[in-house]
Amino acid sequence: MTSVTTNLQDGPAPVNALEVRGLVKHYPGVKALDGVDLVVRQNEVLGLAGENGAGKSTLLKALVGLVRPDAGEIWVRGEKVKLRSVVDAADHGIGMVFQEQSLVPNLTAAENIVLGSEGAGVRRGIYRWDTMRKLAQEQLDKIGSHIDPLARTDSLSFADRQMVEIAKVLRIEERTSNPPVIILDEPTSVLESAEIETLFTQVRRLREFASVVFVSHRLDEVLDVCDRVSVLRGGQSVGEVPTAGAEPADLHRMMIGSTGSDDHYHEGLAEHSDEPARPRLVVKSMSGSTFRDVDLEVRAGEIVGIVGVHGSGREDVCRALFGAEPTLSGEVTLDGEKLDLSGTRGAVASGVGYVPAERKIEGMVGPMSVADNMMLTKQKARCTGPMVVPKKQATLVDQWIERLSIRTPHRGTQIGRLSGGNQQKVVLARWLVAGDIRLLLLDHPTRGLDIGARSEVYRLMRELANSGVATVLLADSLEEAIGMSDRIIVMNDGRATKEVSCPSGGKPTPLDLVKEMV
Amino acid sequence: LTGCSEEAGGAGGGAEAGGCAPEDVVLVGQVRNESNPYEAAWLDGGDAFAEQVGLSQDRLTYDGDSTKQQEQITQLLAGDTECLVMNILPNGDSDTLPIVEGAQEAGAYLVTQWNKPADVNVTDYDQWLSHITYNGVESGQQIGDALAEAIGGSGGIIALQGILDTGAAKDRFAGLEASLEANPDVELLDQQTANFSRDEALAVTKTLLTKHGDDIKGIWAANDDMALGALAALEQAGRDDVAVVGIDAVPDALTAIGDGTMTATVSSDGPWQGGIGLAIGYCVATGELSVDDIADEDRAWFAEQFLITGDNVGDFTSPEVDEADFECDNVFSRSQGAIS
Amino acid sequence: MSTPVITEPASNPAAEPAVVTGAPTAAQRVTSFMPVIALVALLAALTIADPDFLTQRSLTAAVRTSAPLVVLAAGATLVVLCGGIDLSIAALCSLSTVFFAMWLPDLGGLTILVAVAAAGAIGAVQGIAHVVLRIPSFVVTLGGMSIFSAVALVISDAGPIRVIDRDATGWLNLYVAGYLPMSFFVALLVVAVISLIIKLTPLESFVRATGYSESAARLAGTPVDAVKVAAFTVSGACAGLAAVMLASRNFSGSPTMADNLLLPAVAAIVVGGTAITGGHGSLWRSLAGALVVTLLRVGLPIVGVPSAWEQILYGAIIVAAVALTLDRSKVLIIK
Amino acid sequence: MSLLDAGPPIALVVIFAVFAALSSDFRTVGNVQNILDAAAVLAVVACGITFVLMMGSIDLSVPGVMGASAIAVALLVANNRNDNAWGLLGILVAVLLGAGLGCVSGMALVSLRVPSFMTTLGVSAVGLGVATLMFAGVQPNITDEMLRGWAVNRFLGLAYLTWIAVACVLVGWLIQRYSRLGRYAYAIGGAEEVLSLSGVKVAPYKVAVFTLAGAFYGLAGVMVTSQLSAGLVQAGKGYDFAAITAAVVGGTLLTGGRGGVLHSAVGVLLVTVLTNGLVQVGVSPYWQGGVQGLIVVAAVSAAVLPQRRRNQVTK
Ligand SMILES: Nc1ncnc2c1ncn2[C@@H]1O[C@H](COP(=O)(O)OP(=O)(O)OP(=O)(O)O)[C@@H](O)[C@H]1O
Ligand SMILES: Nc1ncnc2c1ncn2[C@@H]1O[C@H](COP(=O)(O)OP(=O)(O)OP(=O)(O)O)[C@@H](O)[C@H]1O
Ligand SMILES: [Mg+2]
Ligand SMILES: [Mg+2]
Repeated sequence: MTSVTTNLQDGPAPVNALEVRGLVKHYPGVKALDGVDLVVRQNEVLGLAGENGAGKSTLLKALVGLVRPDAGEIWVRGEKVKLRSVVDAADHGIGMVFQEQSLVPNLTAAENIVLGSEGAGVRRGIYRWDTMRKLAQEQLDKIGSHIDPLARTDSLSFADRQMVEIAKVLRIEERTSNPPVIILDEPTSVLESAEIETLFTQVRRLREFASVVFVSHRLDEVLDVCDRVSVLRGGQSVGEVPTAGAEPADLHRMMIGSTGSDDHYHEGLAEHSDEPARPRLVVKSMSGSTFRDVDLEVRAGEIVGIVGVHGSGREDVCRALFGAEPTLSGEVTLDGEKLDLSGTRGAVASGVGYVPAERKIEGMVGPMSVADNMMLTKQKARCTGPMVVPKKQATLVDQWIERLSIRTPHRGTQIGRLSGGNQQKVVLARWLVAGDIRLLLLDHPTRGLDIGARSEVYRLMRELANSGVATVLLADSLEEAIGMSDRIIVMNDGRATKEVSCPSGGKPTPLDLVKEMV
Repeated sequence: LTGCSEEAGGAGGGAEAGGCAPEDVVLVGQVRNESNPYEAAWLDGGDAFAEQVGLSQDRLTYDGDSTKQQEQITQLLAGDTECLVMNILPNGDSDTLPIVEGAQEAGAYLVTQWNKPADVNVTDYDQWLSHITYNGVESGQQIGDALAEAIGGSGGIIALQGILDTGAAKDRFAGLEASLEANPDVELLDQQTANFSRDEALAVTKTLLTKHGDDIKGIWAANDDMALGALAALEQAGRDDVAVVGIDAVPDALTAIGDGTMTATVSSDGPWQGGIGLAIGYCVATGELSVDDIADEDRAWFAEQFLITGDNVGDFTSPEVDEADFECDNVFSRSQGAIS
Repeated sequence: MSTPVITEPASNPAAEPAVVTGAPTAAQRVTSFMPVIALVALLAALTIADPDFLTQRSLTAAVRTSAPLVVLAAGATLVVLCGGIDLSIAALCSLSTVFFAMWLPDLGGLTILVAVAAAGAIGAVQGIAHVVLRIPSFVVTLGGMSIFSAVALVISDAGPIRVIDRDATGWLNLYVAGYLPMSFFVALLVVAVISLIIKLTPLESFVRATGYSESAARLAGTPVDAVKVAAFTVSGACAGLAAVMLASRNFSGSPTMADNLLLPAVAAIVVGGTAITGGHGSLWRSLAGALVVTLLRVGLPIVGVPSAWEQILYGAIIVAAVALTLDRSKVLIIK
Repeated sequence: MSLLDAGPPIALVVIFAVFAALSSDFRTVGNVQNILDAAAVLAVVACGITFVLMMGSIDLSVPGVMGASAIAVALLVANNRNDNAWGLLGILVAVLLGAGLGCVSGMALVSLRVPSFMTTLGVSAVGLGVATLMFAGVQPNITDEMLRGWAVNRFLGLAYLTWIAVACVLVGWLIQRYSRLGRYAYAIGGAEEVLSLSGVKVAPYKVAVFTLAGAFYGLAGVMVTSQLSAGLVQAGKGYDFAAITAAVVGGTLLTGGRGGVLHSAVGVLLVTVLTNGLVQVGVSPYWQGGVQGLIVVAAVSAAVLPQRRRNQVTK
């Protein structure tokens, strides 16, 4: 990364690959972009950091012609452009991998890669599968991926699909002679650490012939892979820093405009009474279609993390405990009472809450309001008898919006219009409004959350634990699992293979865990 | 709930017939749709009569949809009904009564055709001037007999029924059963419904042809459309040794009888039906005829019908409206007697 | 039971004051009135075509006519809001007219309740088949449609059954305050009661969440299956009530009486602006939609549009009506 | 091949075997020919509707489009109403009329943003109206020998029409597999928004799919006219629900993105075997519809049973 800096100092003033000046975008009630400036140089990886809702995605969408800015200018290689569509942007050499995976699941990888720019793959409307496969293979070769181009996309693993997306976005090279600008919006949020490594290798490879804009809420990653970081706050650029020598805390300070604490996991808040708390959740040799003979015990006030690679079955265990996945055998008790797992209703009635990983599809009802989403589960809290009392609901919802500092114009705003982090907070709040939660099952609860929001979610988890809630956590990263958990269960091929105790002060290292996981 | 009253200011019943000036009479003809020749000809017959008296006919169609028919009638009766004359083809038996009650209440003059529940008496109403139909049992039997004769008095036949819950389908089939009794050597191999439809008859006949093969000597269809469908099926199966009979005398069936591909049908005279209902209503509305003067046997009657075979088909190929049929003292001339 | 106590977050400097309210904007208000606007526009057009159409008697007849369609559409709207479809309503309604006519001699005035309950129970069976067997509602109710038709044909012996005793339903032919037909009043009542129950209870969010995103609703612990079964039950019961109205209007029950009301009922729902994909819409919209459809069915021929042109106009107008009423901001992808 | 794909063919074989065991009339070669002949028109309609269903849309325009093309072709080839004798050209025009009506459905969908449910329902009414206008009260009967011959003449034991249907299924399958139109229709059902994000303008493809479907319905209308030797306004009555049922029974999902022409062909055979078998076995006409409904529900539930998941969405 130093080479780029040297280049800048020595050579003639290079033309920036991309430049944004004073970009403005209003949404009803929100100023998503408020005069953003951004410079992307040739052959550099530029990080883009900012809190949830800071406007990162909006800015990037403007760069690929999906958002029409209200004001401001976009310059590509020294030339002012108006980007009206994705095709327009691609013609200028700008392509993007979106925050939500965007492949057509029922097409082959090859088709997805060439989608919209089939070129020689289609002659007079007729597919030439051989050519198509070759074209796709060329793209996959660029990133050194060995995926079968004719595999159906929905049969690929998450990580492979991400490779397909990158291969797809590299297709813009065929449209322009200039080096492309590749935009990656939170590509790592759904990946495992091993997969993240592969991705970073790709990103570094991309830098050889392209410019990359990289967004992530994991600031250490940003510092690791980027040459420079630009920070957004409230729709405005608040500065940029070279990554060399920078610390996550520095970035975080810029993002929120004040000093954040270093102790993200709030370990200091963990309360440890001397007497062992009573076991709350007891699982005895539970088996399902993807896991077998799982034993698990979670005490009141305890946070138990489950770690494992993709396909270890931990997600299904979590869902099974919520009655969302069938169990074939085993016994599950909560506070000594048998838990009814025939459906989600029984679990909810017993005080079990579940935060699914796929927020957009399973976590929230996009077109409904923040208030409705928050109150979807615990009806008693807003009702008198069978009737909903609007006032009661409003007070309660506003109270939780404030407590979790959920950024929304109003409780009546559609949840789909909030940024990801704020959506997640609403989903979490759903289980808290009634105050009768006993067991929380959190599947990647901080996926896509900014560091501040994450910190708040951690704090929330701590306080819930301190008040006696038992928590099962499928963490976003091993660091998170270690930081938050009191105990960690390692799962392997559908079985719980190891238990690692994890008290504050005596935490294992990620490496200790990885050894057990494979 | 207070303030309920009996009706929303309707015109009230009462049959003080005959108060209308001829030019004030409103003529309405209503059939299922204009997309089949028989009913289109019916409405054309109505137009012909209307022209004869210097008026025009409002043509209504309801797509064979009972509810839509009721809805249209209700709407029609909510307008000016004083000199309204309606010649209606009720979709099914169950649709007749509400139409009759509506007309009675609104004071419109009503003639119905084809469908009427047996236990409803026209004489109980004074706005319901007449009900005209063809004797379905008789026609079913006539073509049954013709079929039996065509296959030489013995052999297997199949029957294609009409829409199962219509009176016409039931009567005609009853006629076939009577005919079978009279021709003990004719065997009914199978009976299926093809819903009076040419397309369905084609498919059903093909299936029955493979099921019974050469045992089938004749096909009895409850209307000509189905008979024509059966003919198409026979042609496709390469069979020309099967006699086919139907009812209605639609032009295509007459052509087929002329060609000798079809054996017999029974006439029902669409243009006449379209005119006669309006004529009866017009005569009463203008005072040329009084309800009280209509004989009881002319309130619900069978119209004249003819068995059409190769011998007499020439007489029926171009049905003409005969203006004389619609003269007020002639309107019941085609009666074959009261419906028993 | 422990109650978590959450302290205020340490720092929250960026919290903006909520400047926007959740209240609908003027544009959204207009969209929600679109069905009524479409209705008025259609009425105006019919009146221009034939000035006699706009009389009190004529309008009274039109709303009276619309009553069974309103009830049918209202019930099926619930199923559509839950993201499903009920194709059996018309056949079930026909079957119920047969039930009603058959049972009336024995049960007297009680028949209305029994017929509605029976139809509701049959609807519930379909709902249960849908949620338990996990077959698409389209298939379940398509099967139901043919099964109910067959049963109706067989038990009625393929013919109409006369309703001799008219006292049991005579009240349906009365008028409220002299002008408002009782049957339409009952239809209004049905729409109002169901709407209110939904509005005032958590059912509203249950139904919408199920319609918009069934998996999210299920994982939030919403009683998705119960809500769906309830929707099918109400849809069935509404078909039963519509059957009572039809039987009282026709003085008989018949195995095919309401069969042709299926497409008009679904058209009424869609014309009202309810999204066929679920979640967005309301019973009030279907009420307006049913009136539009009724006006088209009876109005066009009455004002003198010839049969063939009537169909062409009908096709063009319902498409135009939906173009007007559907709130695109709630339905992202139009399939 | 997943279970969802294997289910319908298995169901077809099972139902066929049951009828064959129950009825000796059913298991004759003649009857199998008859079943294939009887499936021809429905197969062509199903070919068209499959592309629409694959996109996640629905098409109720079949009765209107078939009616209009049936009357049109009857009036264009040699007939008893006028002096036209356009022969193949007349058939082509009728098919184009179908395509035109389909195009109208698609245009209304993408330009007015009205759901296909409504645009196709509207176009069906328009088609029936146009057909009624052309019908004008007098039944057009065709005298064109070629068109009549299609229903009568046989090749390898099957009517020409059946071979036309086989060709349609083949063409449909090729379109689905090898043309951009077919693959995009499939993709639109899978994830429409992704196509837009990839810079594909989906609107023209949607219109094209409805147009293609309309052309198939138009051909089906011509086939009915050939079978009946007459143009009927009601030529397409009932084919809409029958074709959707066949497609769904064959494993095409109404939500789109799954299934295909071959699936639907299996569904068509299944439905036709049922109709034929119930007659052959001698089930009362009163009960036939009901029994058919019951078996369809049973077949679909048997096919989806292995797929059941706890949190599965069924609409
Ligand atoms: N289509 C939209 N309609 C209304 N408001 C929107 C829309 N898209 C984004 N916003 C708002 O604009 C702001 C910026 O959103 P954006 O998605 O750009 O944030 P982000 O920085 O990408 O956040 P995250 O890290 O959570 O992805 C947010 O307040 C969001 O609610
Ligand atoms: N749709 C599917 N079809 C077939 N097998 C599946 C499917 N989804 C998951 N599996 C299998 O089920 C097992 C458990 O998968 P699961 O997603 O629960 O793993 P996980 O450990 O929770 O992953 P992660 O760490 O990403 O949360 C794996 O063997 C996986 O391959
Ligand atoms: Mg974002
Ligand atoms: Mg997983």
